[in-house]
Amino acid sequence: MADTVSSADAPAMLGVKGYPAALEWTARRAEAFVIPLAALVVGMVLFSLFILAVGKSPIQLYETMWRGGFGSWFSVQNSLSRAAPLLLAALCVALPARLGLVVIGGEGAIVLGGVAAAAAGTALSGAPSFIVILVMGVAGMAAGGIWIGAVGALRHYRAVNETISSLLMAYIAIALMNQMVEGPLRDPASLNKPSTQPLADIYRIDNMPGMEVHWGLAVGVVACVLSWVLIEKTRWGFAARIAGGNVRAAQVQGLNVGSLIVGFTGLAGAFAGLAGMLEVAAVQGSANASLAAGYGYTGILVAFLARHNPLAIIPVAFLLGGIDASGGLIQRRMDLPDATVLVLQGMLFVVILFSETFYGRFKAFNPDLWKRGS
Amino acid sequence: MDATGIGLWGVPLAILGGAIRVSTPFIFVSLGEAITERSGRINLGLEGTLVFGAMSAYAVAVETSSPWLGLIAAAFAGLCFGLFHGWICKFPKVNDIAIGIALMLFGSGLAFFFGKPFIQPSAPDLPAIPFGAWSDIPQVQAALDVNVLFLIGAALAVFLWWAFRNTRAGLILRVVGDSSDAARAMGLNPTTVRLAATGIGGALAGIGGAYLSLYYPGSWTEGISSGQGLMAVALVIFARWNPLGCFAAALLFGGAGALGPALQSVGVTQGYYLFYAAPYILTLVIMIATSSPSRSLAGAPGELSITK
Amino acid sequence: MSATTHNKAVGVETIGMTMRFGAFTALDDVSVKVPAGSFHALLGENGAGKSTLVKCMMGFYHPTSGDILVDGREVAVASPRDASALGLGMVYQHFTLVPSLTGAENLVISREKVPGVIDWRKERAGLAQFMERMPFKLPLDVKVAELAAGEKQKLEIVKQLYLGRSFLVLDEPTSVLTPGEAQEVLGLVRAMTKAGDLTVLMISHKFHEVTAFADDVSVLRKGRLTGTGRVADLDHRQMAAMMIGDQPIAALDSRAEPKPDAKIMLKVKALKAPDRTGLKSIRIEDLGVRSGEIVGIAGISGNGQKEFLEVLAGQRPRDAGEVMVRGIAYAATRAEARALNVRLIPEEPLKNACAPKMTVAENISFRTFDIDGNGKPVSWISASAIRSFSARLVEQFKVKTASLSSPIASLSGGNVQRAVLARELTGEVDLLIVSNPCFGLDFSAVAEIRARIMKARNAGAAVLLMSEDLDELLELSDRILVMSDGALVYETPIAQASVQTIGEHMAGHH
Amino acid sequence: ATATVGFIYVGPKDDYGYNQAHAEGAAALKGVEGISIVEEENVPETVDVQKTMESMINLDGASLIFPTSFGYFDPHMLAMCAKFPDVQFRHCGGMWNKDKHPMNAGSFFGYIGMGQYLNGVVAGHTSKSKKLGFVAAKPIPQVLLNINSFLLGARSVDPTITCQVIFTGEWSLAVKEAEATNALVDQGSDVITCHVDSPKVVVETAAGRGAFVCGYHANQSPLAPEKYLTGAEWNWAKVYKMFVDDLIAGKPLPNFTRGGLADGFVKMSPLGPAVSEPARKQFDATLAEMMKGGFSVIKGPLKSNKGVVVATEGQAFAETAIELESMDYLVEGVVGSTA
Ligand SMILES: Nc1ncnc2c1ncn2[C@@H]1O[C@H](COP(=O)(O)OP(=O)(O)OP(=O)(O)O)[C@@H](O)[C@H]1O
Ligand SMILES: Nc1ncnc2c1ncn2[C@@H]1O[C@H](COP(=O)(O)OP(=O)(O)OP(=O)(O)O)[C@@H](O)[C@H]1O
Ligand SMILES: [Mg+2]
Ligand SMILES: [Mg+2]
Repeated sequence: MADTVSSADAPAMLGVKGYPAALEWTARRAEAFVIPLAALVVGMVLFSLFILAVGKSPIQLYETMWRGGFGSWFSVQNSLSRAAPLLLAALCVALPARLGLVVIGGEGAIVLGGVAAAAAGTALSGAPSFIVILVMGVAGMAAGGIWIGAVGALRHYRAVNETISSLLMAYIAIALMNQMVEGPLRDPASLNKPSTQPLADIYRIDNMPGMEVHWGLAVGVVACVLSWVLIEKTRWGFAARIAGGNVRAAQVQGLNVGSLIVGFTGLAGAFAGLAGMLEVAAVQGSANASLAAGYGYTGILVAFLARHNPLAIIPVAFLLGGIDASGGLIQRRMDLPDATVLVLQGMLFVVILFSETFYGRFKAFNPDLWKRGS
Repeated sequence: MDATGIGLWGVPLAILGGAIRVSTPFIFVSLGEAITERSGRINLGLEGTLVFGAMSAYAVAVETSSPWLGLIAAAFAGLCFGLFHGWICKFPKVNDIAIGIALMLFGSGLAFFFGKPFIQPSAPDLPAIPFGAWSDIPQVQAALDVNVLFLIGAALAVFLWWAFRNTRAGLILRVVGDSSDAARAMGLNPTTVRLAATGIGGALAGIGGAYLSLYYPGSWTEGISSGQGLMAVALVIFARWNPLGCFAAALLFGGAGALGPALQSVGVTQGYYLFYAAPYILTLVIMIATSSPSRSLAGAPGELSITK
Repeated sequence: MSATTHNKAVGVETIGMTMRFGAFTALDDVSVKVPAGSFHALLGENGAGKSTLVKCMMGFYHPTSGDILVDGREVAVASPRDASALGLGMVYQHFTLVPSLTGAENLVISREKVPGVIDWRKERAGLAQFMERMPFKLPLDVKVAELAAGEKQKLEIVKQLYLGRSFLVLDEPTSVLTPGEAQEVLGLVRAMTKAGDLTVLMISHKFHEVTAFADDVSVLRKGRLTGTGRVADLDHRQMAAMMIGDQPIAALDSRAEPKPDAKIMLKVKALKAPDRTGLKSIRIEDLGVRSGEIVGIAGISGNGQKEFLEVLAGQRPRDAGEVMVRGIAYAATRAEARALNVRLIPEEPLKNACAPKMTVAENISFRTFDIDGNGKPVSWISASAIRSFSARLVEQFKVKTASLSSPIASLSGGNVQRAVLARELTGEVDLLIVSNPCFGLDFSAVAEIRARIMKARNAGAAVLLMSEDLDELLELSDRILVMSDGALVYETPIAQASVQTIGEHMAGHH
Repeated sequence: ATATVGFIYVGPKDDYGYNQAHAEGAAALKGVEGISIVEEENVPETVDVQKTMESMINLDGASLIFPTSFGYFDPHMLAMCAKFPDVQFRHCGGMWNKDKHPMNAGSFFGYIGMGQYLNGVVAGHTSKSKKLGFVAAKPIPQVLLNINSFLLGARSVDPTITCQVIFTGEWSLAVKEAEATNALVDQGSDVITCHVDSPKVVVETAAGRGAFVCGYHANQSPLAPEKYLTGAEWNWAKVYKMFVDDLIAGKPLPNFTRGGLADGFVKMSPLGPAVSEPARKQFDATLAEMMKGGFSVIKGPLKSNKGVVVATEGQAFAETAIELESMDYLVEGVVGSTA
């Protein structure tokens, strides 16, 4: 039964139920790890059945996967570099989700961010490298931010559903990108792959020291951490959670819901735009059609798997990168088509998402339900 | 103008023909999704269902030489996907949007996996009805070669529009979609109704896929769908959950999609990427023009997570 | 086609009804007997288990143990459908009409036998004929979402009558009706019980209704049956004692003398704003609220009170006019509300003033999370400050919650209300705007909340109180204004207030 | 010791088109002694392809890699060349240049323009409307050269023939390709060819509308036996065998490899039943001339469709001419524009 919470604090070492506070603290947090990990295992078992059914060996499969995605320093770096763009792409979904918005058009912000960054890089060619890189970053973030911020503004000021408008705008953005890259921004020397002017080497972003992964990974991790801090620790994040929990309550509290929505969607888009800029500056060296590589769509999945928690995006993106990385080896070693990885991802994610239903079902994770300790 | 081409008339004709040819998958997927969403669930995974439907229809048609059996297979496969989504989302806390995205991967993955052996063979096409036979202009005849599925889709839209208000099943669907509590108080089981609605939605999406592989463009390749399933789901919101609206939106989308190639064929060649984006731009503009903050999403089913 | 009048009332009895939600026992061995043709009242505090009991009778819940007898025969009621087949029906406490369906669609689809294809011409004719016999008119071709709360409640009851029930449960049926409407509705069913056509089991928090209409009463307390008897033999004090035992009831502070020259805190002038349909508008010519007084606004729900409140809350754009607090134009921004000590509590706080999935502690901190102890804005949220602040308020306002980190949605209605009051009445309050603060609460909770509002007034706050409950307004207000059709149409000081006159203005008969 | 050879495809390796042509070439190596093959399909032109190459090298021990999509070249393959100087990379279609690029990189490509010219010859004889249609992905040099060659082949039959081109903007977009084909037929084109990754849809749609088709990448005649005239096909098996033979023999691999019909890099599909006798004759004669060597598709006097002179009287570009690999115009008679 409900009891009145008393302000008389329990002894500092002990939690509310009289067990060691550390134990209760651990128990409360363990749920968020144990359940998805268990789901991962179940998903892998189910996929084994599929693999058996098509006449291959699951043991060999998982051994190959391990080798391809996680088993060596090379494989880990392979996974990490595939994860890098997903971090920022997922933030483009997770941040608006805190306001209750389902934005699925991050792809648009990524490609426009890339184009804007490339244009800025070309325009400033000759300037000191840190200035150019900085300006490229700002340009990419501005382009992405404006694009997704517009989705938020349309939602708030015109009640246009953000899910559909962001999707439509993603297609429009890709068309714009193609038009720019094959038209006004095209480098005439880019023959069979229309691209913007290549960036000079000094304007390119390097790999991180000691790693074969570019700095975008670090940027993505920092962005995730900052986003987490923003949401959990600052008043803007708190306000956004209120607005996401109940817009009417936020309005009654005098919070400016419009600026929160535009601000958060704008920031989300800016992160996606930054992903585009990194793709240009660290990978492609110019803007071209390869910018529309589907990171925006994979990011949706990452964000939902991470339950829109920016910190959880980091391991989820790594997992996805790992599966992706091992996919190649599976194709090569086991003579299975590329689609095998899609089937695996689909199965794993259905099971992991299904496992949400088990949150709060287990007493072990909820000290409130424990018998009172000594 | 010379004898063989029809010059500028080609543009409106292409829009008409394109609207008829290209819209059918949109019609089926969006009508199916309209049924699902009216029951209070959203199934974003219909893209995967569409692709799997396209593959299974083609495969069965190749094996049996009967496009109709292919169509039935696609509908059945779609039904299974839909029921799976419906079943898994009945558990508390399971997010229907996220499951949809995962099923999109799963459906496409399975389709590509099992579809490999069917890329080479040719399957018999679904028949078309030559409504243009009165004309002796071949272009008109071609534009008015209407596949039966388009006609079924049109009839289905009208039927659903009527059925949502005039049949017991239609009202029950709306009750469940608008308020689970009210439904339960009436002794209805929302889970069962949603399961059925998601299943039917999946079956219709499967049929949409069969149209792609068995009629237009009429072949099975891994790139057969370029996001039609996802877009069709979005069109349901655009159409305000009204079946006639879905039909109109699909026609608009199909017609606008034909604009790009048609304009190039009459010599308007600049900026074709932007013409290709016409369906998206047009839809967005109409959305903005018809939305207003004071009338927020009239017609949205109350239980729908995406518009809550 | 249903035919209301040909049904015969049935009696219903529960035997040893027990209902557990997890570890919590909501009903413990409750046996209640409602004889055919009687009008039975069920009383109890919030959370006593009243709704649970009747939901078990309707097959909405499946009781852990216990039996139901209908006309003395044991029956199995596995779902509301079974109940319906036995002629049992219920008007739920929370509306169960389907908002996006029209009244007619709601009625027809609720019928037990609905044809696969509905012939609307025939149905409409049948409905029109049926409505002839009802004492009030309702628009049946309008979506339920567009109806006012009172109309919805009446439609709920009409629906049950249309379905031809022999036994009808009414769970707090009059909370959104005006006294006149309540009289009408209860009078109608009362007459039907007298005629032997219907048996009624009514849950209510209003003793005067019980006294006026019911034959017998049963009382629940913490899931147990604590008393039962003939209404004629009981007075209000005895019923209250059965409900809550000997706990003290919060007493209203005596009213401090109003100062006629006190500063005008809230001033509304020539205000014009669109209403929710966008077709009509609300117009407030001139309204002033001084500090140390409670101005009550009476009115039938749907006459623009909600819109007026939304304008004051800054949620609804206005076409013209001004709202001033302390003589300063007021747009309800957070900074203004904070500087001017304005607090606003909308009705149904869980829906309108809380984020249901956030914790109790967080919800209590909505107003203060972005300032430090000295009122200075801060950027960083301090979880520990939020916790200790809310722990203090939870204790002070006696909010019952499993823990500070429970989601606020898991609290009972009265405790949500307490939590919101705790949030809004802490600190200095110069202007308090509050709407239907006691909706659905039992009498002891009501007494406590009213006492808090009166305390705020006596401490110098200007209070604008909108309520659909005339008794509440009469008890608390210094002045009463009546809102009808979007405008303030009548004003009276409390000393001269007459229920009769106010009621007539509410109904727009002037 | 066996050497491992890696193949990377941008799309599914059984697409009835570009990727399938390469995969068939790779498959031809499967029996070769001392060689093992690893393949990966659907690899996008992002960091993914770099990691795929690296993974083939690190985990499979590949010593020769064929990245087959144009977009793999710069920067992805070049980055890997620098990182793995001991591994050989031979790219399909890229512009390897001794001054700019490392020696372990290289490129190969086929002069398929002549194939399209032959397509054009047959098309020119077959067309009644004197209007041809071309469904193209993007206005890039390879595609423009094919369009121009197709038209010029047709104009060698009848100089009044025109060719309408429609760009779809993507390498693989089934519905748009079908729509483009329909639009071409609506405008009177009665022979259609294409340059997209997977010609299946174009071939089937055109044949369905009663137009004749010329194939591309691979032999699509089973898709439309009656309407298929001929087609320009790749014969990568020959090229891959050549590289692998050098590899086994321990010889240095060539860095810049090009070849056309005469070299067996490119071949024509067998002529279909609808090809008329005069067409057959001219086709054979032209082919024979090409096999002899010295045949030029692009030769003066020639103007672009914007009226710019692209080849003066007497000027002729051999198929090996480097200028052709940066073509940016459509010749007179092509209806369409490059941007
Ligand atoms: N979703 C839920 N999860 C957990 N507990 C819940 C949930 N919903 C309700 N409860 C429990 O139910 C009680 C509230 O039920 P209800 O709203 O019917 O109360 P009430 O009878 O209206 O009480 P009050 O007198 O405060 O209005 C709370 O004590 C809470 O513990
Ligand atoms: N679905 C539920 N899950 C858990 N507990 C519940 C649930 N419904 C009701 N309860 C519990 O049962 C108790 C009785 O609730 P019930 O709604 O019957 O009260 P009530 O007497 O109708 O109160 P009110 O006067 O507020 O309507 C509540 O205190 C609550 O704790
Ligand atoms: Mg109740
Ligand atoms: Mg209650």
